[in-house]
Amino acid sequence: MLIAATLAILVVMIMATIRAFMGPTLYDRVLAVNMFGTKTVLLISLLGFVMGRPEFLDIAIVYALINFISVIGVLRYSDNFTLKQSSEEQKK
Amino acid sequence: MLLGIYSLLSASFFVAMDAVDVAFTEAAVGAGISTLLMLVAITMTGRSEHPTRHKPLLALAVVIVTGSLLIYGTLDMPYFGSAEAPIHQHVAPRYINDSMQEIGVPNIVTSVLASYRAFDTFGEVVVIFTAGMGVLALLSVVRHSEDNAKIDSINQSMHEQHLILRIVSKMMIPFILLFAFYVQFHGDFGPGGGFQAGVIFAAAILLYAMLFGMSTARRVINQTLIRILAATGVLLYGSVGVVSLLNGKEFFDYSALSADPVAGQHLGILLIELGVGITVASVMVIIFFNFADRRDYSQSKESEDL
Amino acid sequence: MIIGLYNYWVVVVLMMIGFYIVIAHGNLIKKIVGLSIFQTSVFIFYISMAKVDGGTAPILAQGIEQYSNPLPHVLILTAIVVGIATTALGLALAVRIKEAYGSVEEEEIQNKDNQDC
Amino acid sequence: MQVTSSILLLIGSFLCISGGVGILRFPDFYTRMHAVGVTETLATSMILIGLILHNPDFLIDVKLVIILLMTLFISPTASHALANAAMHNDLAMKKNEDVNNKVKPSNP
Repeated sequence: MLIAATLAILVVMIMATIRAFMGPTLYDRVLAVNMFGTKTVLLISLLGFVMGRPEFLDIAIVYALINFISVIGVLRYSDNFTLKQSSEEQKK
Repeated sequence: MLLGIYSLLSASFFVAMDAVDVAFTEAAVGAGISTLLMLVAITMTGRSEHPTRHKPLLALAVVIVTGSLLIYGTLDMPYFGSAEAPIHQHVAPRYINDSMQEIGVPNIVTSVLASYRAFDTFGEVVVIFTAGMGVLALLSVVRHSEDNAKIDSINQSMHEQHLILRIVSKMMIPFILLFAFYVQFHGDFGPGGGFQAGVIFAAAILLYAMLFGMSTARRVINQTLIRILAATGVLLYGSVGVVSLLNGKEFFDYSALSADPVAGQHLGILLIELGVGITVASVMVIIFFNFADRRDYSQSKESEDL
Repeated sequence: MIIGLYNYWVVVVLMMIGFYIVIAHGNLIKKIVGLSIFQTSVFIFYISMAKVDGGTAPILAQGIEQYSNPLPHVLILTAIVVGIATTALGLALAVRIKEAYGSVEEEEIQNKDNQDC
Repeated sequence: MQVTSSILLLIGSFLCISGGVGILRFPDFYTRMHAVGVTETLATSMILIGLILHNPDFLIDVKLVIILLMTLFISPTASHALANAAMHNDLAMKKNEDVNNKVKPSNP
């Protein structure tokens, strides 16, 4: 059952990667990356059980945190970028 | 952007390869900080790439030739996962079999990192410190008060909309910091250690700086203090070595630190990991702050030009 | 059989992608991205060398006999953090070049240099 | 216990996959966001609760609960931030002309 869940998550990760490659807008890509990150958290915790050493959930915790930080960071900086552009356009 | 996915993927690969410690570092570094730095640099240098005019055929040919030579080279290598490979024959068995008696730390990676190869790690820490100083020398800006006002106004306009984010982050940041300490001091027993803890600690500060604006963050985190801390970490690491030298043992031989050799090893590893953690955290913060400062600075300059 | 080497081939392919980006693109930021891909391929190479069949993570626990090799893990662990620090240095240089020349394209920078001379 | 955990894991995987299909097939950003945001929290909590039931060790359970709590905090916040940023930058919803044309005549 664990292995089935792991496989399912791997399939979803592939789907998210496809969307991240296709993604027409920046936000689609960020969304895909975010989804990929949460699925990685799940994958790591599942893998720990599959391999019989479930002590390594710390990594999953780090992932959850860092994923959040990087999504916020990407939004913050890309957001700024687009905001700046639009304000310049308004000035023109 | 895809770089983020890429490092997430490689980290899960590392987990599959049993390299928990490495996965830990890659998770913290690759997914968070390196993606952020790339982004900041890209916003500063412009997003679009000019189409290359020269033909890439020559480059492609070089790449294919090198690649096929490398693949030819792999044919002689031991198969993936075989236990008889030469790499597993020399020092590794000793680390695995004897480190419990000699060091008394269950995590072999930590004991090799901080005790057997302490001199090597010292070199790495110095490299990190030097890189941080290099960024500082290249990017630091002398700020004037009127610049500050402008940057403040830019930041203010940016941050009014992020109320929910701010509150959730306010709840998360103490937790992240606490978790960084856990990683720092739990490194003897599970995956973790100074490098990872430093990066996580820095990531928490970055989160704060991104959501509350650079000027607020600079008020909270004193830049001079953080520069001093970066140097203190390296000094702490080096002085542990010097103390063991003064006690009549070799450089970084921690058994000199205490009457009981194993207790001495414990103390030495703890101190050294602390030094590494302090240096890594403060260097990461220095790097990020300088990039972000530079970016705000050039933005306010641009708005002046308009 | 020969399948036993596939891991190394993946590494070679990744490394060549990074190499191609470094030599074929004129954009300095792109070059740094290529370098970091190259770097990661080396990390993966080391880690796959450390793997032992049936082995588990090198943290001593009761009832486990076979461990993977801890030495490459140590080397790569430090290399990752050093790698990000040096990448940051490279990016800082690129930013300064952008400020001085107004561009991060190799050709434009060379053109400007030639004009100055 | 094992049976419950298996069932929960299965439900979680199914939700994950439906989210994945959603992110691939839906026509525009907001619907994709909806697909991910809705399934993500439920799928994650299903799988993590399944794991908690699967294993008896207390310390590991605590860590799993921490991960669960953090996911419940973080993933809606990230979704909110994303949607907010997209809104503020005037990312338009996809106007499906066919749907509008079909709906309008029936309405009056």
